[in-house]
Amino acid sequence: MKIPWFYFASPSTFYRLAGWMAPWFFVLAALFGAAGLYVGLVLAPTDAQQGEVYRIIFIHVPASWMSMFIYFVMACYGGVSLTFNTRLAAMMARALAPTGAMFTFVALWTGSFWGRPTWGTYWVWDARITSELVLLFLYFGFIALANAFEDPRRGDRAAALLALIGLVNLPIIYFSVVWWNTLHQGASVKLTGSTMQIQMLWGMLLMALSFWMYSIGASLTRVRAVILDRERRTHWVRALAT
Amino acid sequence: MNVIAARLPAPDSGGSFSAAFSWAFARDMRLAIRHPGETMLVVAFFVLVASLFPLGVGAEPQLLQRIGPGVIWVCALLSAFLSLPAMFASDYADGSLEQMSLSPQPMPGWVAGKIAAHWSASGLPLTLLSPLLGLQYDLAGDTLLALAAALALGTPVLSLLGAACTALTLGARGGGMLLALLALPLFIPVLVFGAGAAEAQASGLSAAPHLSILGAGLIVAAMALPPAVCAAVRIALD
Amino acid sequence: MNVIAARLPAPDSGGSFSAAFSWAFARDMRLAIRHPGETMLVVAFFVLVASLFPLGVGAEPQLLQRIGPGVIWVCALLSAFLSLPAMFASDYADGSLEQMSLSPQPMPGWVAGKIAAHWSASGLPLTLLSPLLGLQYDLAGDTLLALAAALALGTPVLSLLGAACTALTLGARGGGMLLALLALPLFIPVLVFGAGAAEAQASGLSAAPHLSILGAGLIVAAMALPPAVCAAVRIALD
Amino acid sequence: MTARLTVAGLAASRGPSTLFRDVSFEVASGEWLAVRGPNGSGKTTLLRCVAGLTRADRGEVLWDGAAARGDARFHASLLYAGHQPGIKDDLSAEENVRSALALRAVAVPDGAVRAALADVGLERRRHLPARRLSAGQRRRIGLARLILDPAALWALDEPLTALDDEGEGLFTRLLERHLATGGLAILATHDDLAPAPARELRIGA
Amino acid sequence: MTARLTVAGLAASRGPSTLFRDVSFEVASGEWLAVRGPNGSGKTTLLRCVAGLTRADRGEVLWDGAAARGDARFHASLLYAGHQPGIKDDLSAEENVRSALALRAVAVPDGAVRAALADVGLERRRHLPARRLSAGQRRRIGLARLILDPAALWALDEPLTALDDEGEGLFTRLLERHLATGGLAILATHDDLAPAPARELRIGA
Ligand code: HEM
Ligand SMILES: Nc1ncnc2c1ncn2[C@@H]1O[C@H](COP(=O)(O)OP(=O)(O)OP(=O)(O)O)[C@@H](O)[C@H]1O
Ligand SMILES: Nc1ncnc2c1ncn2[C@@H]1O[C@H](COP(=O)(O)OP(=O)(O)OP(=O)(O)O)[C@@H](O)[C@H]1O
Ligand SMILES: [Mg+2]
Ligand SMILES: [Mg+2]
Repeated sequence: MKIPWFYFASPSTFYRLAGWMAPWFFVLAALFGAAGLYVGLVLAPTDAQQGEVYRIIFIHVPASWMSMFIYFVMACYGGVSLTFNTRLAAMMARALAPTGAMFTFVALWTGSFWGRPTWGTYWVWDARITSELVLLFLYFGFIALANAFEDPRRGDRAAALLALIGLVNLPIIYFSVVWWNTLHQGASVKLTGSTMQIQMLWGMLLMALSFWMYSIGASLTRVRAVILDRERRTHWVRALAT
Repeated sequence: MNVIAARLPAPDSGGSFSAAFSWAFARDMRLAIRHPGETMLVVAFFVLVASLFPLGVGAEPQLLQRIGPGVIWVCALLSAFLSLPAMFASDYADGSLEQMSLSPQPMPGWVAGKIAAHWSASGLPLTLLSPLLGLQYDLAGDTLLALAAALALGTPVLSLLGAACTALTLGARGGGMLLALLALPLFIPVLVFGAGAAEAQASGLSAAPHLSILGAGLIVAAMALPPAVCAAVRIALD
Repeated sequence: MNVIAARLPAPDSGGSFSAAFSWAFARDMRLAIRHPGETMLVVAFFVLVASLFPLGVGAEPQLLQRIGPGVIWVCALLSAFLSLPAMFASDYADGSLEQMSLSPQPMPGWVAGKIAAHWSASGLPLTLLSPLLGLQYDLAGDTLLALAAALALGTPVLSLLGAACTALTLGARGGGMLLALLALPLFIPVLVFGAGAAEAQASGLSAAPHLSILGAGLIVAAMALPPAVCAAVRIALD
Repeated sequence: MTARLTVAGLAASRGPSTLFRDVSFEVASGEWLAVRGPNGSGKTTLLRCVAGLTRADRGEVLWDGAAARGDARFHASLLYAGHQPGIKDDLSAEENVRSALALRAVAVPDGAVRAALADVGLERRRHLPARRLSAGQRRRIGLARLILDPAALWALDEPLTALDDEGEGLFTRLLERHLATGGLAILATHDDLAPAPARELRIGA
Repeated sequence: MTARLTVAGLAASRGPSTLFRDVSFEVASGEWLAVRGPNGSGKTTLLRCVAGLTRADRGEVLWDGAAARGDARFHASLLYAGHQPGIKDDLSAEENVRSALALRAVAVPDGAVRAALADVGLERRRHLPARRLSAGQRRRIGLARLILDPAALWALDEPLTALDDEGEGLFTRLLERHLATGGLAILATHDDLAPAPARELRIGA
């Protein structure tokens, strides 16, 4: 137990640490968000076929990315908590889930909202869209399972395991556009050069950064609540109360 | 009190994977087909739900043809789902699961055995029956073939995924609904590829890509999930 | 040991129908929504299954429109079915059912209460949700209305029929599958008229005849089935 | 209050084998009957017949002279607890007791339930779902019922199961009070209780 | 054969409350340990920790000096029976015993199972599904297991539950034989057994 990492992994210290860090991430989120919106709504040119509607992309794509990325991180925390039986990692996983679910929902919402003008319908049972829906249910399942036991530690373990199993879904979401000829359009952002306007790219990236920062801030704030609830019988929490 | 006098030799240091597997498989199969009538139940149920559909949807041939594979797959999915509790929940309730996990038999062995039993009692009969049901929806011969093949590859995956989910929900509140919330989303990809195979075939394309993906999925699931199930069971008993 | 000294007055000669009803209703509802999360489970499940079918079937809007009502009805059917065991089976296993049938409360009262609770936990939320799901399958406004009305009339019948079937299968082996075999066929007529209502509406005819048939069915079921359930419970406990 | 349970010529069989035939006895206020017999002799079956759960092959059960089966007054004054005492895992100890009382239409002064749970040593755990309770603690929920429920006739199947010595003492005190206040009881049990039974009924070999 | 179970500094907590902390004891061949304590004191939890079902907060369990948890040799020589002894309602008494033995990889001479069932008084009912058996008869299936299973270490939770006097006598004889033939046992129980325990472990208040 000498390693400082374990020191920070002790709930009481991490509680303070999180409380100190969270605001800064929200600030960063706001800054990136402002920049992203400026680039996306002002600098980026109007799209040839779609007109202004396409600007949904600046919410839609970053949200979609985060929905998958957060799940990945959550699963990693789950894995850590299972292997090393660390309480904090499990709490972080719990804290991430609602944010992830939120972004998944936003991706679905903006997507279907976008679908109306472009595909002429709010909803199609297209593979990517469906697998994204599955992702939403995986988040729900995670939250439900984590709270389905009287003993929170058991909830942690079970939910962590579920998160790991659910990882299968991520590649399906991501590559679905490749595997099936879907209505949904394929990846236009590729490491090897992008097919889209440079401003659009920047806008999306900035928004993604902003969402990312927001997620960290939100999960840190939430994990403090989880810690308090979990440790409510310990001395240091009692000390906080008084 | 003859026996009480005697004492047996100590057991050899514990069973092998295959021993555990066959023990669990035999036991669960016996429990499943405890009474002749019940062997028919899964099948009956399957046929039933499959025939619910045309009724609900209203029966034009071409429409039926169109939705046939999907419906049959959904049935496979549901009957796999409905027979899930039998896999772990009852053993958990009456303490059998403790006995198994404390036995010298290796856990992966009997877990695999239970999963295999679940498949043989739910997925297998459905696969064998599917051609008949397909005829109900008058599907073409090659489509039937593709359908059966897809089921043969897909239903084991359902059993594997289902096992993981029931094991996770052991002792949880919310019972069946929670299980549904966990399992059905995981089933969806299987459904997509499974139904896709038959439909591709029906629309003149080859079912091969879907089938190969299902096969790959099966291999991955068979490798990855049993350990996960073991972990879940240990968590449940803790 | 303060309390032990005291002794309470004897109970009045036993409860009324309404007392029994509200007791059972309150109890089962509490058990159903024991924890906030679980209220969402039924809903989640419903949405989930509703999204399974189109997936299996493949996704052309007009096709979806066509099968929408049928699918939603099948979902209603399934989630009514899934929550059946909660109605009697668990109470039978842990002895609560004995307690109830030995209580001074009139049996029809608490049986009705349990059925009502089952409906409020399965049928009701589905009825309220159905318009949303209908939108997913983009059904027209009046069709949605007809669908909701049909569900409002039909789902209670499902709960009543389901109650009779679970009560009959109490203590029988074969569990879920046997229940499925008994219940689902009985559900079919409800499904037919229920889905029929929405389809009639969709195809420009009036849903009224279907709805009135459902209504009649509901009245008959509400009259005839509770006594049958009571009888079945007594048999199960004997 | 005074009451009387009369059982005349009761006979029951399970599957092939007859468990007992013409069992007759009487229990009056202040008395309790011990039903004894080896495992599988039919004690539980007898209790269920008396309670009216199982239909006996022959014989009758009278409560204050009137046929008991299905009689509202009998049900109002009967408290039956079998091997499975009907405790809901998802409900807390307190909720379990309350709903059991409500079911029997017993109104208790508020605070009484909590006091009773304190008496049986569950006060600190009264909000824990019964699933989390130990075997004995679950049985103690039943004891709390006995404290609060004014039923005149107890029909209890092995009431001491899983109870520790303190719990046994508690139960005997409860039984004494019950008899003293004019109650009667039929207990199927393998061990001996402090207040000697007025009568013993041996069934089976 | 000689064996030794060593438990050192075991501590377990459930939910908020600590049940016991640094419990240490040793049991050697021919000895048995009685785990006593009021309801809810943690006897079951202790047994589960020893068996390796529940993960203890602290402390270690050694079997012949080697860490027990997950060790094949330990599992081969452990026979654990909790409050729920894992009897399948749908299987007959005989099938239950056989499958339990097969699970523990114990091979028995044919006729042995039937003889054992006769010893516990279930011979006539050995083909009846366990669901149809009485409370005590179900427990007796467990006794038949004890007769046939050569496991060196018994960890039994309230083994006398629902047994009549004859059944208790049978169990004590079995325990005596078990100890005489070099077995050891940990029993959580509320009542006193004929062969006095080598050691008593009191947990809880
Ligand atoms: C509910 C409906 C929808 C869902 C669930 C959804 C989901 C997703 C997901 C998960 C991604 C990120 C994956 C990736 O970057 O490869 C994504 C990206 C994207 N989506 Fe959607 N989408 C939906 C509807 C739409 C619609 C209607 C459009 C426009 C016609 C659209 C256009 C895009 C674009 C352009 C990208 C970025 C692709 C890239 O650059 O990689 N999406 N969507
Ligand atoms: N369907 C059946 N077929 C054959 N025998 C049956 C059937 N149902 C019950 N029995 C037998 O009837 C008897 C019922 O016994 P009961 O439960 O009343 O015994 P008990 O005196 O309560 O025993 P215990 O002391 O173990 O509780 C048992 O011997 C059981 O085997
Ligand atoms: N999640 C939980 N939260 C709080 N307390 C718990 C939880 N789970 C178990 N307990 C408590 O831990 C204890 C477990 O006791 P255990 O079952 O080991 O008791 P026992 O000694 O076997 O009792 P008995 O003699 O009744 O069998 C009980 O007091 C129970 O209330
Ligand atoms: Mg009995
Ligand atoms: Mg215990």
